[in-house]
Amino acid sequence: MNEFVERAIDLRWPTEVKRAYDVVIIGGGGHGLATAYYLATRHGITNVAVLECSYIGGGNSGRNTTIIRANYGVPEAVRFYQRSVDLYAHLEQETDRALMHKTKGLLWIAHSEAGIRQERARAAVNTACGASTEYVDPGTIREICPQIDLTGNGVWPVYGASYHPAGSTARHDRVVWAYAEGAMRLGVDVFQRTGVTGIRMDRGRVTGVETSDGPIAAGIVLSAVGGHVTTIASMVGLRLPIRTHPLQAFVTNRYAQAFHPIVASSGLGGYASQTAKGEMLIGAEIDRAPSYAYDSGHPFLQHCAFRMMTLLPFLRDLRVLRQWTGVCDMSTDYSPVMGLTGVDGFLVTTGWGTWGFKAIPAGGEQLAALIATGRTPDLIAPFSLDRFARDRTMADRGSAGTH
Amino acid sequence: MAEFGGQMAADSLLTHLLRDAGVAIGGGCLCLAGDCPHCLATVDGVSYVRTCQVTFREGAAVTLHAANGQLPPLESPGERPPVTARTTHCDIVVIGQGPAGRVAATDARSVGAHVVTLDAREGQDVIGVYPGPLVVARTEDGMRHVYPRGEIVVATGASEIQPAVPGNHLRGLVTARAAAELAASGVPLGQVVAVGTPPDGIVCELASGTLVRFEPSSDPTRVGAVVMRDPGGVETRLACDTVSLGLGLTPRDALLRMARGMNVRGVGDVLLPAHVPPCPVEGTVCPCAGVTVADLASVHARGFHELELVKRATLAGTGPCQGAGCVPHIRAFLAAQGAALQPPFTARPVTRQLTIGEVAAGAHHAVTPRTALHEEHVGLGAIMERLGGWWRPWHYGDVDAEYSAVRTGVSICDVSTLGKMQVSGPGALALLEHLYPVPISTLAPGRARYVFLLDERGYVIDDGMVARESDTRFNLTFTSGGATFAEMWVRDWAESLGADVRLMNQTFSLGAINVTGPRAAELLARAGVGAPPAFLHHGQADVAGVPCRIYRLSFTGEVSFELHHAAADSVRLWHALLSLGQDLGIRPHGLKALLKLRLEKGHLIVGQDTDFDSSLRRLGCEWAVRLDKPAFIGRQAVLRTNRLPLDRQLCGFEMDGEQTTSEVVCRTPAEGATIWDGEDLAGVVTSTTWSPTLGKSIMLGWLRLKDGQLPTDVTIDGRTARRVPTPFYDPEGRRARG
Amino acid sequence: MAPHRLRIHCPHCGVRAVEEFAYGEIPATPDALTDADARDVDRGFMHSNHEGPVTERWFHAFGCRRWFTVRRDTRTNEML
Amino acid sequence: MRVVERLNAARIVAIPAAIDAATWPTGALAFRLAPDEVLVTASTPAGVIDDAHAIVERETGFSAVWVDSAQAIDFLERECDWELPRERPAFAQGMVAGLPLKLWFGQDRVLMVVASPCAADLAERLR
Repeated sequence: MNEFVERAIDLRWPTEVKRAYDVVIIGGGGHGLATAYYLATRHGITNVAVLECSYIGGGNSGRNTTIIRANYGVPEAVRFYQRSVDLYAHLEQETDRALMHKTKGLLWIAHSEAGIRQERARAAVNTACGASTEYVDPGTIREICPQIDLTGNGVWPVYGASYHPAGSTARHDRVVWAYAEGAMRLGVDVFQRTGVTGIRMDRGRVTGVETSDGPIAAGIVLSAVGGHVTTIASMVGLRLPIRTHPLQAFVTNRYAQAFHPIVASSGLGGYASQTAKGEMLIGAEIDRAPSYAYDSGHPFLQHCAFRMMTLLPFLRDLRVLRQWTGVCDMSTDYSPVMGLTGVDGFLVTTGWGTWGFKAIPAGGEQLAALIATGRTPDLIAPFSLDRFARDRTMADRGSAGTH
Repeated sequence: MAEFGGQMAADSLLTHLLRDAGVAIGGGCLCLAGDCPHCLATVDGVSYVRTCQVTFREGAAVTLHAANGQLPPLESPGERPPVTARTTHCDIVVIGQGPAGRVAATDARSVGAHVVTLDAREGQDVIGVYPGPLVVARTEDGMRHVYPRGEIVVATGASEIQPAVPGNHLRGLVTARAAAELAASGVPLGQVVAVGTPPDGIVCELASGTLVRFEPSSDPTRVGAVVMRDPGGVETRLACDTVSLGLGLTPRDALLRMARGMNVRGVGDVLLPAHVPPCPVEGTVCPCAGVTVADLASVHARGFHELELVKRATLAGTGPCQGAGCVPHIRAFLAAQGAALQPPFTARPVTRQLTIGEVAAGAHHAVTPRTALHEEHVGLGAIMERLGGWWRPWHYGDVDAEYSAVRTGVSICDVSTLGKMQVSGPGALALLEHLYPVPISTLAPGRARYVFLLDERGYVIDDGMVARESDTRFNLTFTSGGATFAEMWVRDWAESLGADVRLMNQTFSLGAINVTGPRAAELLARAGVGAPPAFLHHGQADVAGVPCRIYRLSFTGEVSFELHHAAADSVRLWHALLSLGQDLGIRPHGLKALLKLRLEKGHLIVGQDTDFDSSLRRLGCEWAVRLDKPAFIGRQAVLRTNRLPLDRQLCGFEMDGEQTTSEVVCRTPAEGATIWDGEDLAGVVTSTTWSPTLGKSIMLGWLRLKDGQLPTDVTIDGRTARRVPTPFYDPEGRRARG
Repeated sequence: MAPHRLRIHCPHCGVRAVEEFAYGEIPATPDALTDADARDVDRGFMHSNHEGPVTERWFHAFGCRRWFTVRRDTRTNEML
Repeated sequence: MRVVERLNAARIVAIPAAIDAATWPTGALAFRLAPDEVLVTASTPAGVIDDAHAIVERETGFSAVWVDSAQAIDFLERECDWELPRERPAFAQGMVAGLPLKLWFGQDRVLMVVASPCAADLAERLR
């Protein structure tokens, strides 16, 4: 008996695959299932299949470090992620499921004059766009997180930080399952162990998918996969502004709750928080070389551990429990790519890089609206694929930072 | 610190505690092999230590985890000696030195291979097999990183299956192997009942039938009896002090699975098929996370059928033993629900635990380089700051005086951090014509030009200077922060184009000191340069006896001479200039003053004022691209994007000082402030400063067009600002030309 | 010899960890794309991002500071 | 702390064949940084290279320290993850202690060469 056993979610798997659906969603992770959930709950569209090649939440949804925040660097992104923060805040209530959502506050540390400028700018644009973030000095940082070594072990001194009180975490698997449950309850079919092997087209329009269980006709096909979107898109001859990179993290064993906020540092290329279970959860930036390999690397563990210890010296004697790797889709301008693709009937939600988890509710809600109405909602219009050809890239590298 | 490793497990801290200290060890079936979570303790401040794997050190502070039922604290550590990491390259690595591992090592050595053996019982805990291939072990002497050229032999054996029945939390339960080891080391076991395969060399009662449960003795924490059931369903209760459990073996194959696809081979028991125990019916399955059979049944009934989903829904297998104890039972449980037997979880590092401090051994921070003048700056009291990837003087204590020295007298600045590259060869001109968006062929030897570097998207990636030395030889500069990328960029294009050129990166080789101010020429004259180059020219000369290439450009807005020289001469040149300029009021200026000076001139800083998608049109620098040039990187993109409507532009802004009752206060918005056009968020300020010369705040910032127009009056930081053309200071550029 | 994974053989300096190198993609706009602007957008922003063996460039930043070309399987990081 | 001293040298970039054919002053060490680049621990006259477009420069941007073999090997075991050359003399370069290092393995000592802006860090890490 432990307090973390899931006690309420009821997943009702379909017994057979229908031959045709209005919408087929490739990828049973957070984004795919949330889109199905909002299609069903907000638009009454339930003739929907979600196809997952492994088990639901088995990709990046189950490998990420569960951080929710809206402190991005460009207005369009701040507004979008703030919508997600708001939806997350009420998701437990809406789904009536315990998602272990906890508001913790997020400190993003500046170690240089350039870092101060960046965090001040972040605070200003966040505030202007409805996401609360303030620039704080070292004294305030110490109050928020007494464990930080403000001298940075004499190497990376802490000059200041942006503080985002809404920064929070939730249990990643439960978010996935709550969306799956809600969608399935209204009639959406979710299939595990069903990989897509091809996409059917007729006169330039997508008409369905080929799967390991045979063909399925579809009015709309949405790729909501993480890591392998290039392969899916190539099935309709579409090239994407995406490169796939490994992203690694590790956790320690469980310790008594004592580390309250989420702490991130671009200068040190890492971040840390304490999970509800008591593990210290530590991550870093993406691996620079594009790759689809899920191997965990030793240099990541060694260097990330070293860097975070300079900021949080108490980490030294904690014991490492496990490290793991996800592969994430990083777009050319470090912002997501959502919506229409120019291929009739084929939509994508990708480019989630290192921040897909926090976008699940808003991404799902907005894509559902697009599918239901045929019109791209204003909130995600800036993230359309055609922005690259229109010279309207959404450069936000500074926010790609660490998570 | 506990002494790790040492001799045999029988001399472990755990057996010591059981035998000599009489410590009431926490419950659960002890394995003595590092597989189970039942002997975990905090030893000298490090928690989650498997006491069965640690040799006893007199005076070690030991707290068994189970003793207080609390999670260990996240506390600040005391001092510890540094941990070293040592690298070995060898032919073969053999992990595990049981019988199979010893044979493998002997065989490999017999054919002359360099073999490294790593054995947990010798205190060499392999934590993972990583890409490389790289085998990492934690040892009593620090970390070991072993790179095999050939095979990795995994001989880690098998672990014993834990009991998953009610009462399996009681004290007095041991695996059959552990029972034998404890008895051999003199731990009194009392009356022993053996379930399954009996232990070697111990007198015990053999229990027959199916294990049902353990029952406590008069001490509710200790086993008093084991209950078995025969095929007819009849239960038998066997009284005992200790239960030995020989429930079968499961391969300890995490390293083997982790190394899948590498040159790896298992030998010995690690290749055993995993024994599938009977489906558990009641009790705790995962002692680490406290997951019961009822929990498994509950989540399974609600659709969690996949092993991974069951793990995630219950957290079984996520504790210190990482599923070693529970996975066989969960697989058996799921198989009994009618599904095929599912493979175990993906094997991930770390397979044996170690501290963050240990795993970090051998890591270093990325270096922040220092110029040859670093000690001079520190000696002058400079506040040093990381900027553009270098340590640079931010200021020397009086920014206003540093600023004034440039505007009214003479000053020097260490600009050694600039990227510098020499390009020579018959193909040099053609290469540079391709790299830069302006004509290079029209640049005569002896001339220099300010240029942007564009990427293929037509976006600015760097800026700097091209100076022509001869028909076939050029010197380029890049920004301090962009120099590394620029070298890669130029080399890549030189190769792609097959250019017949020689490229030398001289960033670290050459020091550079900028001499600037209305009296700069006077200072140079005193240093022996009577006829310095004219504006946008360059030439070779000795300055105070130091051979220099002098570039006449200006970033500060005043007359400027950039003196490039061998790095070894920087200190001599620096002191000579300071000394020669003493009566001219010379003082060096730091970056803070320089950023103010350049902003008055409206010069942008790539990386601060620009972004990923800064085209020259967006920067208001269309003069810096010549589309009549037939080919250069980014040309097609510039043509293409110029046909699209402009959305925003980098603009100059000015704002008056605040008038209080008695004076004008120079309050300036912070960099990063938002720009408002009425109620609309219209942009962000990238650079700001108070201009003492102009008596107002000046800024650069991104401004969105509205209805195709740039607004003129905007609000920044709650105050009115005006969009104005740049430069703010000396727009005709008379001062820089001298 | 074990096949290297994320250990790169620099033809001038020898086998080194991937951390010593910078990655370089070889752009590959499909020939079928003929419109000049479309090709330009593709070259500037799109990636092949192939799952499997790829030919790519690496720059040995910690050694000779030169580019060279290698083959790598992006599914396993095995150097081919 | 060891003193890592600025090296007085010459650096040459030229076509590889011209570097192959060049001879260096007696006693000077020549480190082949790349096929088309060499660092020579001596002042080198320009004429030594048969390439009209060669770049031949006085080079003072590197610093170096001699370390006796036993100490060097101990340091490298801790700070270098790549396989060292076994023959002597030998030149090798790569990441050591997080720094881009150039190593010259003599008979009984090793010369460690680093770009001067990182020399202080090398001295620190050699302790």
